Amino acid sequence: MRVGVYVCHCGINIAKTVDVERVVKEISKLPNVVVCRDYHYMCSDPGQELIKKDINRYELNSIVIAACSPRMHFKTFQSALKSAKLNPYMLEMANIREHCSWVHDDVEAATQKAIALVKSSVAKASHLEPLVENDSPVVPAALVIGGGIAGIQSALDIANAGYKVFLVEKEPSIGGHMAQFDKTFPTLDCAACILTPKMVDVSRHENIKLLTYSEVEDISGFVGNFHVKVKKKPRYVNENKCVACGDCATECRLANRIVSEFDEGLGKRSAIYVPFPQAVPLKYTIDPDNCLFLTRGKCGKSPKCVDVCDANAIEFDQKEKIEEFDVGTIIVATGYDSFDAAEKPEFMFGKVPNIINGLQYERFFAPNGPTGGELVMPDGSVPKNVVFVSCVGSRDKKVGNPYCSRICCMYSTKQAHLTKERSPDTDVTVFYCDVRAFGKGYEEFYERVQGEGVKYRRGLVSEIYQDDEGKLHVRAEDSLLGEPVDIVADLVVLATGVVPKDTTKSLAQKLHISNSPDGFLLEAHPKLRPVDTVTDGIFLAGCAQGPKDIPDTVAQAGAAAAHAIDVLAKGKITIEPYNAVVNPDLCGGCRICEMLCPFDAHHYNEQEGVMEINDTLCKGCGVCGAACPAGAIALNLFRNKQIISQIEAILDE
Amino acid sequence: MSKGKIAFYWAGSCGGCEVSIVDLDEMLFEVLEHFDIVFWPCAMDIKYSNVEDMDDEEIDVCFFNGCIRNEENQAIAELLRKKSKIMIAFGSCSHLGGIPGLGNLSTKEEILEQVYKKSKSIYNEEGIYPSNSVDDHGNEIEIPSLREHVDALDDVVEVDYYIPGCPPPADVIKTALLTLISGNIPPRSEVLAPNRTVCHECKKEKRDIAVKEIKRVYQLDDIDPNRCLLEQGLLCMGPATREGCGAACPSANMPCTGCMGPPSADPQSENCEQGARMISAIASITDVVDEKNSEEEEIKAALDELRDPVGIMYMYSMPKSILKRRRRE
Amino acid sequence: MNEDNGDFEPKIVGFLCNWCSYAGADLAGSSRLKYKPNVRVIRVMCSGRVDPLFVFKAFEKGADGVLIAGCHPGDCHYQCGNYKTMRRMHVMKKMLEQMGISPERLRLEWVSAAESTRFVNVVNDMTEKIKELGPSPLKEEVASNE
Amino acid sequence: MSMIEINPITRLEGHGNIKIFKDDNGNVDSAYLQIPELRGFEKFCMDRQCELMPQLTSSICGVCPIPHHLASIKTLDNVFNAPPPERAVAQRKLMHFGYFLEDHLLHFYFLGGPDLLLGPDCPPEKRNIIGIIEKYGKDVATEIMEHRRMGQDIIKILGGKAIHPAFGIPGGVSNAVTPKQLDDIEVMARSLVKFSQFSLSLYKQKIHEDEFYSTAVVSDEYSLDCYNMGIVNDKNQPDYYDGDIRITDAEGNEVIKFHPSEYLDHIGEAVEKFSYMKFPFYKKIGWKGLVESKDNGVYRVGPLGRYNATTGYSTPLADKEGKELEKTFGRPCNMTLAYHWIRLTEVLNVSEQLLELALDRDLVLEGDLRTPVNKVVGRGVGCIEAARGTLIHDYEVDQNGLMKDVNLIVPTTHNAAAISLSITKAAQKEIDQGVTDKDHMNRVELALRAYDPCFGCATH
Repeated sequence: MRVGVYVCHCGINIAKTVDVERVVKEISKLPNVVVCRDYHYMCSDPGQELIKKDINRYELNSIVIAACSPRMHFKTFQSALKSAKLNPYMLEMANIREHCSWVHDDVEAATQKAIALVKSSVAKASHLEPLVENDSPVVPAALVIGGGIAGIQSALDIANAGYKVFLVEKEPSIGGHMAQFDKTFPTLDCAACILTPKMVDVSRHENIKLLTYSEVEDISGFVGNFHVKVKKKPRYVNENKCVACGDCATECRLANRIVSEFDEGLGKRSAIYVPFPQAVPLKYTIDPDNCLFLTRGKCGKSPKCVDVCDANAIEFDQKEKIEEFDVGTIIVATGYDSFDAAEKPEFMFGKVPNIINGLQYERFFAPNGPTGGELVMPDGSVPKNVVFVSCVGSRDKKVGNPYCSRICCMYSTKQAHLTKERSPDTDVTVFYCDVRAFGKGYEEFYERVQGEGVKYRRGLVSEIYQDDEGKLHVRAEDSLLGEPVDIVADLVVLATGVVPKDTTKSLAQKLHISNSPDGFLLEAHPKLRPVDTVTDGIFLAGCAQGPKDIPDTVAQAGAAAAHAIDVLAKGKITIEPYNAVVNPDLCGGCRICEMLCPFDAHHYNEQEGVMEINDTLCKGCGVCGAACPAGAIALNLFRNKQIISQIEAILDE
Repeated sequence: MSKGKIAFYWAGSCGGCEVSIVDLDEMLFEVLEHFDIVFWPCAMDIKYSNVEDMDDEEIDVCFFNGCIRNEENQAIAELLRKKSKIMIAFGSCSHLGGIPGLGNLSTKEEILEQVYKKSKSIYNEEGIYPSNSVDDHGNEIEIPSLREHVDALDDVVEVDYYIPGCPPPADVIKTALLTLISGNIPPRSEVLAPNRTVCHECKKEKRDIAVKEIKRVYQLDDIDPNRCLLEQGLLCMGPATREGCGAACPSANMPCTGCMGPPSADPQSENCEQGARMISAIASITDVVDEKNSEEEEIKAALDELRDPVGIMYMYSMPKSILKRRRRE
Repeated sequence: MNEDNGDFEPKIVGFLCNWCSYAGADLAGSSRLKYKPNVRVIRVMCSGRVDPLFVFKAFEKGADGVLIAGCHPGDCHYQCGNYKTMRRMHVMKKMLEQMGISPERLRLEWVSAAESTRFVNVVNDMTEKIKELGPSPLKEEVASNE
Repeated sequence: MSMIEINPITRLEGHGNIKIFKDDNGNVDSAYLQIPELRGFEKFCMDRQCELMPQLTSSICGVCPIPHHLASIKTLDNVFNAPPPERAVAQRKLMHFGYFLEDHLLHFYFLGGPDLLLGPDCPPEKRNIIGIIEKYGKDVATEIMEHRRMGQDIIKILGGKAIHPAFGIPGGVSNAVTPKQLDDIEVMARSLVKFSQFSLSLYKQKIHEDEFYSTAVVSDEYSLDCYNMGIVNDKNQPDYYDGDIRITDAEGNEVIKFHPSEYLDHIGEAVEKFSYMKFPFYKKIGWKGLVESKDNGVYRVGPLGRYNATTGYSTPLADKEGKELEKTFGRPCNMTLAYHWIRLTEVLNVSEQLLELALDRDLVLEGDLRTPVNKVVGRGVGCIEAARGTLIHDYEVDQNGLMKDVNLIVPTTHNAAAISLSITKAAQKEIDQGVTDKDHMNRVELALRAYDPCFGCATH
């Protein structure tokens, strides 16, 4: 083996704690090392040029780069090798930045460790062998999970690019939270007006298969060839027959007696319902938890809905269905939940009707809301003074949410404005920590609303309580005046923050992607790959990845779609040869590996009495290799010999 | 052509390897046509002094069985290496240390103490041990002392070939002898036996290799003679053991104990160590049905009856295992 | 237990799974968290790739400790590699104990891609524990062989 | 004072050497049998899983693995308090008899026998199986090998392989012969009965035509007065698989008969510095060192010990042969070289028993092979007659089925003192006035080969 070793300074990132010259001096002594250099930025063009030149000049056949994490730049350097006509798998990286210079202060210790790490890489490099990449076809279809604005946007973009899209939504209608809003900040255009057309487009688009009231059950396979199982919950209404006349809902024995989720519990609906008038698809659904017939098996003499439905669309015998299909790529756009303010008992949420959260307040203004868009409280009166409490469940370690939800400041501001708009002499006070008006036109909007007489008081609300006449008091510390304040309020709006959907964790497990500490889904790189996940072919859009406002969500949805289209457009994916290989001369056919493989890549050849492994199915985890009692299975790029030589080198002093 | 010279010797061994030579029966005649036996303590009256008198490399092939347990074993190993052209480690003990290699789990002192002081029937008021130079009524008597630990043959002298097994199966010996007689010598330090594992020869049927929990042979009320023993929960070393015996023990419905040693290692996979290989395999398939929900305790329980992993995994290969012997800390 | 562990700097080999723990260690780096330099990392694709052979080899070559770190149960990038590791641990520890090597020298930890601080704590804590244990009994053998 | 050495002792199993010390007149002052090896089974079997003991201990000896395997499994039957079903015992006996025949024949034709069959003056390089082949021709040689092989085959049928088989499970066995296999065994048994008669005739003819032996057998140098031990059935006939242990004195009187589990009350093991072999003795009399005396608890086991500790044989042909033995040597008989004839008589006895068993088809083919075991009782003692004599295993097992204590007393160990004394006596006679030529040296070994010692076993 003729190994070339390149130690990167990474500016001062490595050089300041690792004595690079000494590393080079030590490594040059090793057998197999033909040339060893250091350079300021190996990943830079001149850095890569250096390698290419050496490969030719010294006939190097294996390269070690001591720099940053291979998860960062392995591919970069692979291409450098390629262009020098060297097999891209004759490369090994020593991570002396993330794992060394950045985490240690003591130069001596760091240098020692760096030397050990590079030695280990050289040892492995000396046992590398060329590998060939294989291609596998891509199914020209995408799965989008979640039918909020993010999912809708991604679905439309991909569909418009000419690829089939399966859009899966858990609720009876797409639209998500945005459909609940009245206006959007800062431009104040009507949410419905901009969302509804997109929803309709989705339902009409020939490339989009809409699966509402459905949930992803299981996902197997890999980029280009995911196999998806979707559970379709029964609506008990035949979607093809239902004409959405609504007679069933009016006639239903439980008409207006069931709390409406869409109205955040403020409004009422029937047991058979559409969540909101603009729902897509506009098909009725019977709520199995409340419907008398479904819960008690009996609804009067016969269910009213059945009686009145001329289309005979009611089908109580509908069963849950599993739909299966293949896609090449997946976008996760499952959105968020609103923080449950009940977790902060000092705010009495849920105890007093006049203490509501931001999403509920949205419904006050919505024309299709419980009050038909009027600012009247449950008792019919118009609130004389409204108090907003910001950062409820955000920037709050006590409830485990240290992060900022990014939208509450602005929606409170918007709602403050809408309040003034509806009743100008209502007194509006906003208690805030800091107002975060970072987006385009946000600061301007904030100023405008201040100008409308909304009082912004800086301070944390300590508690909300009811006095003897039952009046609400908001008690806080005004941190600018440095004095306690106690304000009487008819209506208190808690600007509740954004939290991960309760289903995020289980979905992440189904997809084998990670969560970040805040519980949202983890992107592949916070800056450079914000819409990718560590799993090839799976992308993120919207609040599933973290709190966002609508513009950011739509932007990310577009980006995710672009990445997905990129995969689909290629038509094939190159499978990295990180796969396991059976040596048929050693395999005794004990079939132990067979059951270890989660990808069913192993199959037993009865004739020969040996195991065989399918390259495309094998993902290269190496579990079978580690377990093969005959030592007959080797894992490319992580062969026993390679790793053992690393162990020896890393411990050798 | 003149006959070759062949020698058989036993060091720390049981004599089973000698008997396996005798069991060659007719084949023995064929051997005698090609070789004169110049040393075979078990069957012929030739003494060490006769061997010392031989020229270096006078012996063409020396079949050496038994482990290196005491000074004498080592001395004779060195002597025979000097006198032989080809040195063959014959049988588990010389190949891997064998069952006596389990002695590496104790110190020399612990062994002597148990055998001569602690064992139940002992009558040893002076508390004496056999000791390497004793004076018995004025007679100076030398006695070889135990080495600190057991080694395989190639730990003390160079070995040209290995013939595995406890004892080596007749067919394996025959093929090996024929190879040597034929004169087309295989590459040095090769194991003269087939390369795959016992499973390859085992007739038992495999249905679903997942093991619910490890069982001891007496805990299994009846053993299904047609079904893979591992599947039935018995710790059968077959999957990690070289073939060549025709799956002898499994054919008697008893789990393989691994006497043939590990199969040849893949050139890329370095050391193919029986214990490492087998625990990895067995642990990976035990209690894996619904593994996502199995608690730490369940896993422990499922593997619990593997009370003596080291003794089982290295029953014949302790001195050749990576860790070689018990340490103290 | 070793008498004077004052200036004893343990050598610990760390096998980190590429997807969670190695990423977690990378995050510790990019977050500039500081920890003890005693763990030397070898990257594997999955903790399930860690062959007991590697563990024994490491001890044979004089490692004072071996750390295996992988994705949390349920999070394995390959679905269930870490469950295999979990099972192997039980037997490996038993075997080490029988071979007279303190099983605390071998450690399995779950570190997700986000748990940089957890990684730091694991490294520091393990380094401390091994310091208390003192050098591996195989160490001087290795030294004498060289 | 000078020392001559026979190293190694050859044509037997395991390592041994003889050190003979001569005074200044060249007369033998003392002779030592030294076993230079020890593997330490009694230590390293501890903490092992008890069910592996039959296989672990069988590798104490590759010449007699079966008695170890069976003694061990009998011990575990007791450890688990699981008496095996009759059918299982029958399988074990089949294996045991197969072994017994193989081992005795091995000794007569390969190890000890050549001394007799080829005569004491036969040159050393010829004094072995090859010499036998040359002298008696390939046909006889093939006969010999075939019948030895039969023993091995029976073992293999049950245990998968002839040497170190796997077969015993506490409370039973893992495997049984098929009807077809039993037919084969019956055929073998008949042939073995004939062959043992042939071997006996061979022996007698040899002894009578060879004047050295005809005198040596009855000579004092090759005789030893000591106690005898063997397992007996209720008729005090030898039982090779199970029964009480009977000890008789040099005059043939029974001094004690006890259940093997009480062996510790009657047998102790002494330690000497010059050998790894321990020296068992009859406790009631005690250990006086290596001296031939009524007051020394030295005893013999194996064919001669059994012959003296028992009365007659359980099978017709063997009983007839026994009568002839008694006529020639009387009973008790303290003549060491008589071992050979008695050994061949046992071959006949066992061949007949094998045939009886092969014919008892219901017993062998019908019934359970295992008694289910539940809990470990704790301690167990197992005892069996190996070709070379009484074999005792004694285990303590904990609740996890791990070995906590192991004590083994092995046939050749029982004989340790007797063999040493026999050697000294032979040496004193054969090597007086400094005669030390090879044959005379071999005549010293002769004394010990009669015992068919197994030194691998002896020290284990």
